[in-house]
Amino acid sequence: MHIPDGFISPPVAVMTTVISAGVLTLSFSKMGKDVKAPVIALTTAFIFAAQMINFPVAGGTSGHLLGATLAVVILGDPWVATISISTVLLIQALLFADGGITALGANIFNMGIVGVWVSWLLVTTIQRLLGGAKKRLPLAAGITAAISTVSAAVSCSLLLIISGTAPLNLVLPAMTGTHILIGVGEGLITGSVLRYLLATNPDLLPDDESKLDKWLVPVIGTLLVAGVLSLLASSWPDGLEKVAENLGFIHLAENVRVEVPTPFADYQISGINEQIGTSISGVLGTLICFGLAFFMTKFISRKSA
Amino acid sequence: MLKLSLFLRLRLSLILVISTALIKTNNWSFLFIYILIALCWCIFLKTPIKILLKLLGAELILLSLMALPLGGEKAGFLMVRSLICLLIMNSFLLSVPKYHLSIALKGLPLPKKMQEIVILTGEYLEILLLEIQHMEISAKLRSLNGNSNWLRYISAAMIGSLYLRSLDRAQRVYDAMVIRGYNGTFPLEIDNNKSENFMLIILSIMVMSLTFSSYKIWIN
Amino acid sequence: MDKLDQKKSVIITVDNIKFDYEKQSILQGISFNLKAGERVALLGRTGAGKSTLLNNLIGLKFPQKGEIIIDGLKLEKKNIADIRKNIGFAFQNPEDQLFMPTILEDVMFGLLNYKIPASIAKEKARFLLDKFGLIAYENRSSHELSGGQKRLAALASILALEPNILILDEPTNGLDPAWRKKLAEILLNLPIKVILIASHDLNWVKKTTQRALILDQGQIQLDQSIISLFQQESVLESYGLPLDW
Amino acid sequence: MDKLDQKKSVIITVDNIKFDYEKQSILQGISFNLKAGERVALLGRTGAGKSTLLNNLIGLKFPQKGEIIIDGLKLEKKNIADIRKNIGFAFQNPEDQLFMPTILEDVMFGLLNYKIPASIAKEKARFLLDKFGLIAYENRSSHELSGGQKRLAALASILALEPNILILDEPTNGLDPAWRKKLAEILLNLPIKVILIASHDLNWVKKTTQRALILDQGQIQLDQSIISLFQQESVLESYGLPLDW
Ligand SMILES: Nc1ncnc2c1ncn2[C@@H]1O[C@H](COP(=O)(O)OP(=O)(O)OP(=O)(O)O)[C@@H](O)[C@H]1O
Ligand SMILES: Nc1ncnc2c1ncn2[C@@H]1O[C@H](COP(=O)(O)OP(=O)(O)OP(=O)(O)O)[C@@H](O)[C@H]1O
Ligand SMILES: [Mg+2]
Ligand SMILES: [Mg+2]
Repeated sequence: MHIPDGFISPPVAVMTTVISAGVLTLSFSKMGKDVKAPVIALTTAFIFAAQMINFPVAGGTSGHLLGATLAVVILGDPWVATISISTVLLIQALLFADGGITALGANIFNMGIVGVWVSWLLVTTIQRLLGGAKKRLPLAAGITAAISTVSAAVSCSLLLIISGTAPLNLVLPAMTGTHILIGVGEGLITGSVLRYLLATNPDLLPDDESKLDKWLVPVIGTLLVAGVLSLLASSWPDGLEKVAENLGFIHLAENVRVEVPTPFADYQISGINEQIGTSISGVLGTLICFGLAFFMTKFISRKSA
Repeated sequence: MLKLSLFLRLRLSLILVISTALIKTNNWSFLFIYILIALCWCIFLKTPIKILLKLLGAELILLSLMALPLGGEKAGFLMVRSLICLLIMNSFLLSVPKYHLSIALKGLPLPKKMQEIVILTGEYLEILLLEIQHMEISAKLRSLNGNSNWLRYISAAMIGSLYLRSLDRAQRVYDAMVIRGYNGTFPLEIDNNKSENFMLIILSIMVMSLTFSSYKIWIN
Repeated sequence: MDKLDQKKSVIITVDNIKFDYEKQSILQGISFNLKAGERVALLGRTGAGKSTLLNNLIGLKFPQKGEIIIDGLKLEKKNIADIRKNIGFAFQNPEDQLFMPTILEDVMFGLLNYKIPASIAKEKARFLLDKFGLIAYENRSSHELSGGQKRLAALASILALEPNILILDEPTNGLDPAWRKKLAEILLNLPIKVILIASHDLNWVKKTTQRALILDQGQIQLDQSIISLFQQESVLESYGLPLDW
Repeated sequence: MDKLDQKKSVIITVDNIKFDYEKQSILQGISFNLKAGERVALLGRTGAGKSTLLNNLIGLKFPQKGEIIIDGLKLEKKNIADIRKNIGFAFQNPEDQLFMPTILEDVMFGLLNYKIPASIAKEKARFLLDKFGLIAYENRSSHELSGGQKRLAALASILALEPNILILDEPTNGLDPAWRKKLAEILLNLPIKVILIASHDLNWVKKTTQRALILDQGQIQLDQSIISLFQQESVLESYGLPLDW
């Protein structure tokens, strides 16, 4: 999802840079006074390092963490999470040539702002819909992570479309299609990590003192279901094909990226699951996972509505 | 040969990348000028060609994935433009000695608060990456294998325990800073070389006007 | 203790402190005084609570009961910054202490915070790095150092501020014998009021400190001069500190 | 070396390896053999390159020149997984070894990977934790342990798999004297082919190993029996290893 240099038009680059810089400035003024720089920095470094761990998704495919939802949950503050994810993107752009310099504003916009804020709104809402108990957090965050990944991808597609770089009928289904799969992976990782934290150190996770107004819950809940439904409807037929076609590419590319001799070349972190490549069963498996998550949201929101 | 400081190299690379990325789409003649500039830059920095090629090859896969659906000339232009940017940035990266990245980060024109976070992040990135690497190896030394449920569980456990450790360490690092008199502002000493700054300004004006002229603003 | 000793001014008073983790009670009523000029070893088996006690002393953790007075000030949240100004504290893990891009900057960090001009700070930092054998590495990042070199860099960065009180958690861990010797010399020649060192390195402690506190079962079981302590081999052994190991 | 020695089978061969970091050449032609039944100490001053050499032995870093043969297999990227199966390796930092929610699970980890039924694995893990004095902490996360306890947990989790070859980077670091003694006993009674230990703890090494390699200036300067080495105090001192410290 990292847009490289040269793929967005100058107006879009300028606009997103201004917006992102503005939001970042706001974030610094809004974040809690007692948030310590080393805590943000180490959480950021943690998210970066965690992205290096290959996470088996299903049937031989594996993904890695993106981190927006995880950052929101463990930091408990969307402002700080925006700062943290933006720092990750900045360092990736500068030190790994991953994501463009001119596209940094756009990438921060997609992942650090859209991704983070969608996560924040959703995770609080879904957790409430699920009954609010702390032990529901992993599930709530898992579903959120999947959806926020997709929404960041949608935002990314929109920027490419506005830039005139890609036509709508091509990029939207392709991006959402692939990112639905990536999102499932993201959901699984985020959920599992939170389950680990819940088991070892529950005090670190936020309690259910939702900062959302009451009326926001049903509204976002409905939007959530509607959004996911329409997304699926619009992208399904092409998406599926694209997914199958691209998945191989993605893994190939990601694999090469890690082996690339940047100054960090020492870290040829090979995955736990070394067999790379995909299989029909892998695609099917992930689709089933997503279907499950999807119906669960739908089902639960109906019941509480 | 003239030896440029790390900061100047970083800033120059950034300016070159920005001006390349902003050339008017499908204006091939200006693109060629930038190809030449980029090649000079990479020769000047003595970039190891073999590594650079490998690296660009890898990026090409990603780029084509994004651009190819566009078809035709446009895709070609976008890809070449993007590749030049990558060439410039990667030439810079390969010229930085290992572990000096957080020193390079110091030279970024960023607001103070952000800079502090970026530097601290850069500093601990190395440590955490090493810890991940060590955890993975120690898992392998203990013959990690099994079904994907088990592997998922282990991956999550590694990420989770890395987080707990980062948090512990964040607390101690903060305390260590406070004990040595930290009071909210990070004392950073940045070498400010006047002649380098002057050179930087002149060069940025030059490349930026080149980019502007790709839009034929002054010709019409 | 003789008369003379008692007249010396007390720098650190620990008065009946208790500290519990959620799952376990660690310190169960600890009291002692440290007087000006004393170099004191804190001994005790693995898990006895040495690090926990040191953390309490600089306010990284707060005891549930009891009080700590340092240089006449009661240790509380509100005056922690003032108190810490005079304390040099070395963590068990030196990496926690090194956070700047280069180790030269790490040693300068404290000096710059106290508004010492950069050129003077740099000179002083380089002097210290030289003392710790790291001058050739001054522009390296701490990741490019060996375990022992990291330890030395961390110690240099703490000593740069010339603290009155020095609290060290296992400072010889990871150092080679030659550096353990050198460190002892450096510490013995410092104009420091009080040094408190938690360590398992009995042989080293014997040569660098004058008094030992043995922590066991949540209490200070023994508070003796080093010389007399090392004559009671069986006592030491009973606290998990056999002499030959 | 006598005749008998030479007949023993060679387990690890290091043949003229060179390793440079970007800024510094560290290993400049290192060769040695380790034979079945040997317990060997790797000594040398801080920064000599001991950890670097050990990292080369398990393929964490690859030498620019020379080759390493372990159990008859040449160490290469492609067969690293096979080779590592038989090696127990302890990092300088014990935390790198502990990543499961509880230390019991950490010790069980390797066993479960070998498809040993959970109940048996658990029994064995608990036996080991008991041996390392940690049974009361079995359900704790490693973050709730003291420095020494982490070290012990890491060692237990490595020994659970009964490796043929044991490579330890400063295993006594952070352990109290009683545990250093206990660890020596445990190691001496293990049915292990080769043990290689990097350490600064001369006194401990003297009691646990039979042969010493001294690394200095990028080369193995000395390869001797421990007994004869410890009679040459001045030689040791010249390599930064004064005996009394
Ligand atoms: N966060 C924690 N929660 C619960 N118990 C803890 C925690 N941290 C440490 N402990 C326990 O407190 C005890 C004292 O730990 P401490 O680190 O103070 O020991 P120590 O004397 O410094 O040991 P070492 O010599 O091994 O460093 C140990 O038994 C340890 O298990
Ligand atoms: N990443 C690196 N880049 C450059 N030099 C390094 C790097 N890591 C270590 N070194 C240098 O390599 C030398 C050997 O380091 P190594 O960690 O192997 O030493 P060691 O013998 O294990 O020392 P110690 O006893 O302190 O653990 C040191 O001088 C160190 O400064
Ligand atoms: Mg301790
Ligand atoms: Mg070492």
